[in-house]
Amino acid sequence: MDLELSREDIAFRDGVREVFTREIPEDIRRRNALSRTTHDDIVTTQRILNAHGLAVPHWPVAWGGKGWTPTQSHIYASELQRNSVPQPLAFNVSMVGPIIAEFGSEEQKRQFLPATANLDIWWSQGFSEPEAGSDLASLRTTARREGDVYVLNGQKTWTTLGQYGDWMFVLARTDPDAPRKQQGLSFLLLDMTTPGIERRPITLVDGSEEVNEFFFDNVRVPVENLVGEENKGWSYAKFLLGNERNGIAQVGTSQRVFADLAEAAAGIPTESGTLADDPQFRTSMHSARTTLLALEATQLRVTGASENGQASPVSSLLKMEGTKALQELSKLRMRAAGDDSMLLPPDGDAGESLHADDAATIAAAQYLNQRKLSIFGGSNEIQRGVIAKTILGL
Amino acid sequence: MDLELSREDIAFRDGVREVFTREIPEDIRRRNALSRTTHDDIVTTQRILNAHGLAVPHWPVAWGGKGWTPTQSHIYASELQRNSVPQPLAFNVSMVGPIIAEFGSEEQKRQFLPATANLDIWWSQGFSEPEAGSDLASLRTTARREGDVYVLNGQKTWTTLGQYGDWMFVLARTDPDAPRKQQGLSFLLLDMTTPGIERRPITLVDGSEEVNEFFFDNVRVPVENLVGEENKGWSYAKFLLGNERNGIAQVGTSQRVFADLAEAAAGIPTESGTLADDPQFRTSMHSARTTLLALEATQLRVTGASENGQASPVSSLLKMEGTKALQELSKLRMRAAGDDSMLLPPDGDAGESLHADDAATIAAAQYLNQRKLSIFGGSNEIQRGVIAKTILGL
Amino acid sequence: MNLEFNEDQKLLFETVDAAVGRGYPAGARGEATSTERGWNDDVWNTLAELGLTGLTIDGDHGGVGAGPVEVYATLEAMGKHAAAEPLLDGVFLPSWLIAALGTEEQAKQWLPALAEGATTIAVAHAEPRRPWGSAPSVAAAHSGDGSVVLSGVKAPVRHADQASTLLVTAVDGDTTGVYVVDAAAAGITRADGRSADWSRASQVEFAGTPATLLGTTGTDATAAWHTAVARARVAVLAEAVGLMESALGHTVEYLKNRKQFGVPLATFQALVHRASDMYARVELARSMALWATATVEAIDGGADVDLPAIADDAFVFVGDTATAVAEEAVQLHGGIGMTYEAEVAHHAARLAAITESFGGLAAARRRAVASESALRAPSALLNNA
Amino acid sequence: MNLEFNEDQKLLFETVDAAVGRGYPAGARGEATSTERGWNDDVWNTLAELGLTGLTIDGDHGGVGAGPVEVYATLEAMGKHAAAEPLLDGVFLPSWLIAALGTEEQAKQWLPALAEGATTIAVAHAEPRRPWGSAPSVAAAHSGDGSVVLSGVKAPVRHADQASTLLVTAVDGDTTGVYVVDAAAAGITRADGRSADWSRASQVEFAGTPATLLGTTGTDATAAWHTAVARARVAVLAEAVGLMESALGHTVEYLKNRKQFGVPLATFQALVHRASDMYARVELARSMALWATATVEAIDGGADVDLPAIADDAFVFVGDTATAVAEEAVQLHGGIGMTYEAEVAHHAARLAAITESFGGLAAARRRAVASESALRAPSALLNNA
Repeated sequence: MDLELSREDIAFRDGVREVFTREIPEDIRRRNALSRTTHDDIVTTQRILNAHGLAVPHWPVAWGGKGWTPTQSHIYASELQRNSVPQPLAFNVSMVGPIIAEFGSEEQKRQFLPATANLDIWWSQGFSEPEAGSDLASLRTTARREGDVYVLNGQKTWTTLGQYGDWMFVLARTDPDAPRKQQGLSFLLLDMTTPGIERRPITLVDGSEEVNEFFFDNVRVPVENLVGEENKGWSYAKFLLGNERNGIAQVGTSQRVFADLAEAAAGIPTESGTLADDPQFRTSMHSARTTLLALEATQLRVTGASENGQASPVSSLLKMEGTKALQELSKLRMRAAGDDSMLLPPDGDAGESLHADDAATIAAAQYLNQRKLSIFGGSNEIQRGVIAKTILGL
Repeated sequence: MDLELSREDIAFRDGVREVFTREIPEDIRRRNALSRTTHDDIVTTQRILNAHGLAVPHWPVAWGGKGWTPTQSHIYASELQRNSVPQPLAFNVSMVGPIIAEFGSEEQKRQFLPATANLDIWWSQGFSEPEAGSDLASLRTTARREGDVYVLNGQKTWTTLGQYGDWMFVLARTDPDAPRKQQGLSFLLLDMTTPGIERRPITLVDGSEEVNEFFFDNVRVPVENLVGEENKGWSYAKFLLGNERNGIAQVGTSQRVFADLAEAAAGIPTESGTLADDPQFRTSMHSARTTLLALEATQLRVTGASENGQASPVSSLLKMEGTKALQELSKLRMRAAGDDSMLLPPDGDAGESLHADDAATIAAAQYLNQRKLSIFGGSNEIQRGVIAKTILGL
Repeated sequence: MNLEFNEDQKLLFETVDAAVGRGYPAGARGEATSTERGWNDDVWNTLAELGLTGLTIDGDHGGVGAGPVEVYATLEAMGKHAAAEPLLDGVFLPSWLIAALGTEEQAKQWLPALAEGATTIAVAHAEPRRPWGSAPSVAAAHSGDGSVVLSGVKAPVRHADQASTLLVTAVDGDTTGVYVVDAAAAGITRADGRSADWSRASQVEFAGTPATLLGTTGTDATAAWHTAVARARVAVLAEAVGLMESALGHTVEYLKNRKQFGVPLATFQALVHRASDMYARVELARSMALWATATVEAIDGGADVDLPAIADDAFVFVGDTATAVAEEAVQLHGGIGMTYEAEVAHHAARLAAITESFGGLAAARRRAVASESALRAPSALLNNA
Repeated sequence: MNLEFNEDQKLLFETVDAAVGRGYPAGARGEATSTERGWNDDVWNTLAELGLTGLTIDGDHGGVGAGPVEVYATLEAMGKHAAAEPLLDGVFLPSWLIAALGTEEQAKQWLPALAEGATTIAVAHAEPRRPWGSAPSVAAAHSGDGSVVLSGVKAPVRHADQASTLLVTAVDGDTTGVYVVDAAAAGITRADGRSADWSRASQVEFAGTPATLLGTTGTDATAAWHTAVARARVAVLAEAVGLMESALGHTVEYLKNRKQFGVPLATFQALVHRASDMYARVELARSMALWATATVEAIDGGADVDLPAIADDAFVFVGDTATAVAEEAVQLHGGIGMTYEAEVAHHAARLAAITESFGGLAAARRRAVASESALRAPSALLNNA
């Protein structure tokens, strides 16, 4: 065993860290740490990363990928999170990009991949529907072929950051008579300027407007925007879910939140000292700390195993326990702030806080917002089911 | 609302407390606090209680009952537990006694009730079977009528303290062809000296020998030992389960364990003081303390409501949360003892401890033994099901 | 020995439940908190007509002089509908402070207006990054003409934007006092915002703002302040119980009605067992809140009990439960439970705001664990040691 | 960067797994611990033949000089079968103490016998009601002839009944030392009992018992003692991981095979989800134990890390998990899981014994929370701050 990065890996880490800390403007990273990242922050960041070859490192090398080792991928994801760099837009770099690169036509690759890598196109995800959150096989949105277009009707929801979307990748039912529900779905690329699309923003409990509903009323999609084969959409979507999801446990993010909170605690007065001396707080922090060590060690095991060519079935575990740890930290942050977390600017999360302590001000809203971590992207209940089925054989 | 006992209730409490603390020998109560109660302790205690009219207060007045108010019943159960008095044998006073009093013949009442109250007969419970722990409807033990006897064949298990049993009340299948599994069961009284009975003791994880298995091989039970009607046994068993179970949350016991541990803590040294100063310990104790307050308040609500003639559906809650609290305390006791809980006398729980601190010595074994609280008498899983069905309508 | 409502209290609960329920159909909390006032005026007027704004004010000052159990019944009903009207913050707590500290003249000046529902008073104690239990940093200074002026910052001040008057804690040398300040007084700068539960809160800055001491000069108000706040901290738990019961109810209905993979969610035993655990927790929390309420009643009847310590114990227990129940209610709803339009989202937000009110849960636990009562054998009955 | 076994370590795990597995069919732990010796002699001999009794002893003294990862692999395999042979208590820990503190002469006297598996040595440090981290109360006195005698009580001393020799911590004035005592020496009174996990333990009383200091007079052994114990505390977590994995495995099999209400328990989703949570916890605990092991290896390679602090962190995390997993394994088995005949009962008992070993979990958490590292940002890699 070996708990040290090799000299090469350290050089690699220092290289990406240099870009993350020197090239990405500090105010962008500060806003990201306070969950106030703007549209422009995301675009600016991704274009800088792309300019340094760091936006789409996991794509095929022909389209900008880097052919990294698993350890390098791990370091990259970890450093992004630890340095509070806004993640390259997942819909672009982790979802539609790899799908187009794998299953798209040459024409589609040329048209979309460079623009997707550089965030010249902002993609939205059109998978979930009101009656099919975790159960994609039950999707109802239809795409009826009429000559050289598909006519799209239906509804998509939980579309994160869909308000900025230039294009959307949509899973829609092209064969309503398919014998199994999983069959008959197709993967379509939809220009959001097409007539017949209506958006309804969904405000979340903390006031954030990050998800949306979309309604399609006879929206016409040219057949050349079908990816791969008709009625094979399910297998493309599954390709995504099977993709190794680096950084899914968000350990780097949790490490940063931990460090920020530990630092803040020394400046938060209690009746008899500071929060940093408070045994309750220290106990909770120690528990968070050991959990993060165990999570990072689990990631190292997974990374190490994939260096040896083995696949690991523990991504459900990492998703579930990693997000749980981050949620616990967000609760701890709120408890540390107390009353100070109960005065937000009137317009929700967009403005500056009323007094100077940003992290305390947003702590309660952030705690509420982070409830989503155990729901979106495969709820903990879904993850438990996956573990039971695929690992325990139950 | 009113958080005080009335003058009459105080007088009542002082009366029972006087019997519990003056009449029940202190060494018996000390052994009970250390889970070293012997057969003789239980018999001695119950006979003293019976002599003072305190063994079977919930029976019909004609057979020794006291016709108490719900508050008096609550006080009685609480004081028994708080003073570490061995409970009157539940199989006698809470199970077979009330069944015979309600459904038995006059002959059965005369034969059994006084002897049952005075523990001249020690009863065992013959309900559970290996394939039907929580699922009594699936019982397989048969009682085939042959002239004036039932011939009993089958197996019973989890028979607590069955090694001392003079008689056993048995639920057995008299009609194997009944359309519903719940039908066709009968309630029989079995003299344990009858030929054909074999006992196998079951040792528990902590070494205690408190449960047993019994095997019946053509055991002949006179028909006059049938209680009530043939094939109606299920409804008699259900009568028991519906009976209000005073003290089911064992709050009095937990209060005593808490007080003992708090007192002990001041004498348990840590590197820098005593356990009583340790913030971790104090936090756990504070949590236990507030839980016990909430549990006792819940009991007071139930008692208050039954004074007003209302039945309460919360006995599942009290069983589940009350035993959970007691289990937590047993874990806390083990943690407080540390290494000191890892040296038991070689013959298990029967002898005296090797050094003077009895409570620390038995703490780990006791912790292990108390795992049973969330399993026996209706597991927590069964209780959750009951809550879902009867209270939440799920 | 009894922890039940009496018939009048039951009737009170039912009355508030019905009246508030009419004003709070699904989605109403979001609407109410986004009005200019921050709550529903019609509901407020109804509450005033029912005499609830005078609940904690004695008959001599225009109220009905009810006790803590009536406060509990009222606030549990408010919580049940996630109602936003600031009965506790804007009326009950100020009335307790005025009754405890004010002169008879001051009581006459403020209590009748509160009892009528004609006005609300905001209590300003919290200060940025200052522990709730510490003396305030806002300072009272005496000017030449004998008048008093305040300087310093208070935040968050709940519902300050609608209050006619502020009760402000401040120090005069070594003495802590509660000061009455007209909301329109000179030298006040107010920045309005919202709490995480969407109710209104403000930062209020005082710069030589004219103020009047509540009560008589020379008396330290700390003990009376802590007692009144402890009373409020017990009272807010009733609202928490109402919120939790409602969150559980919505969750159970959702499990019954919502289908996934072609069957109702109630088919999934893992979810059902968690709902059962929620139920058990809510009932224990209800017992704790009722017990703390009965303890306050006993104290009013002369019992010698440390009210702030009781309030800490109950606040910690109910607060922990509130957090767990809110999290489970949202989780069992899935994405829907995260949205502003979902009832349980508002329940969760309000429950979070309650746990961080009055200095917050962590500080309450810190005090409770340090208290010598932490290791005292528990007994819910006061005369049954 | 790598937390995997290498090929040799994998082979070692598989070898021990197979060898111990043969000696430990279902029910075997109960049988082994109830023999006169307290473990299975055949298994012990096999372990010795495989060289495992010499695992931690260097080549010069008859061992193979393996490192912490080999210890981990061996003990995880032992834990997997709930094996009772005292490799850690009776050989590894004494060998670390002798290597760290002993003179070359002493090393020659004791290590080869240990390496052969011909004897075990019991380490006697715990004292009734004395915190593990405090200096011992057992005192070393010098008699006129220059020899040393010990007086005082040690308990529990694991496997003292079978040991040929005891290593006893004692104070000589202000200096703490580790003393070698012949098990048959004069002035020893031993009362034998058992631990909650059914393995043997004793109370050992010394009254003027002749003893020899391990190492050289005048050197305080406290630091070396804590380091060796920290090594043992990390090592025992490997056994805990093996036990937990096995408890989970038995639970999964039980859910698959056991029927209730006419269907397999695995039909009940509430139980299945809890098994999934158990799995997640076990894997995190395994990662923590592996990480702590790799840290010990790095320390052996010269890394500057505070081993006792790492041991506390890992012990607390894995210990909490062990408790939760043991409780769930028993609970999901129902009554059967409570019985001496059930495999999971022995897993639970041994896991409880592990959490209370070496001073216990509460003391470890107390130290860890007080340590300045409690608020230090975590990083599993040593050169990746």
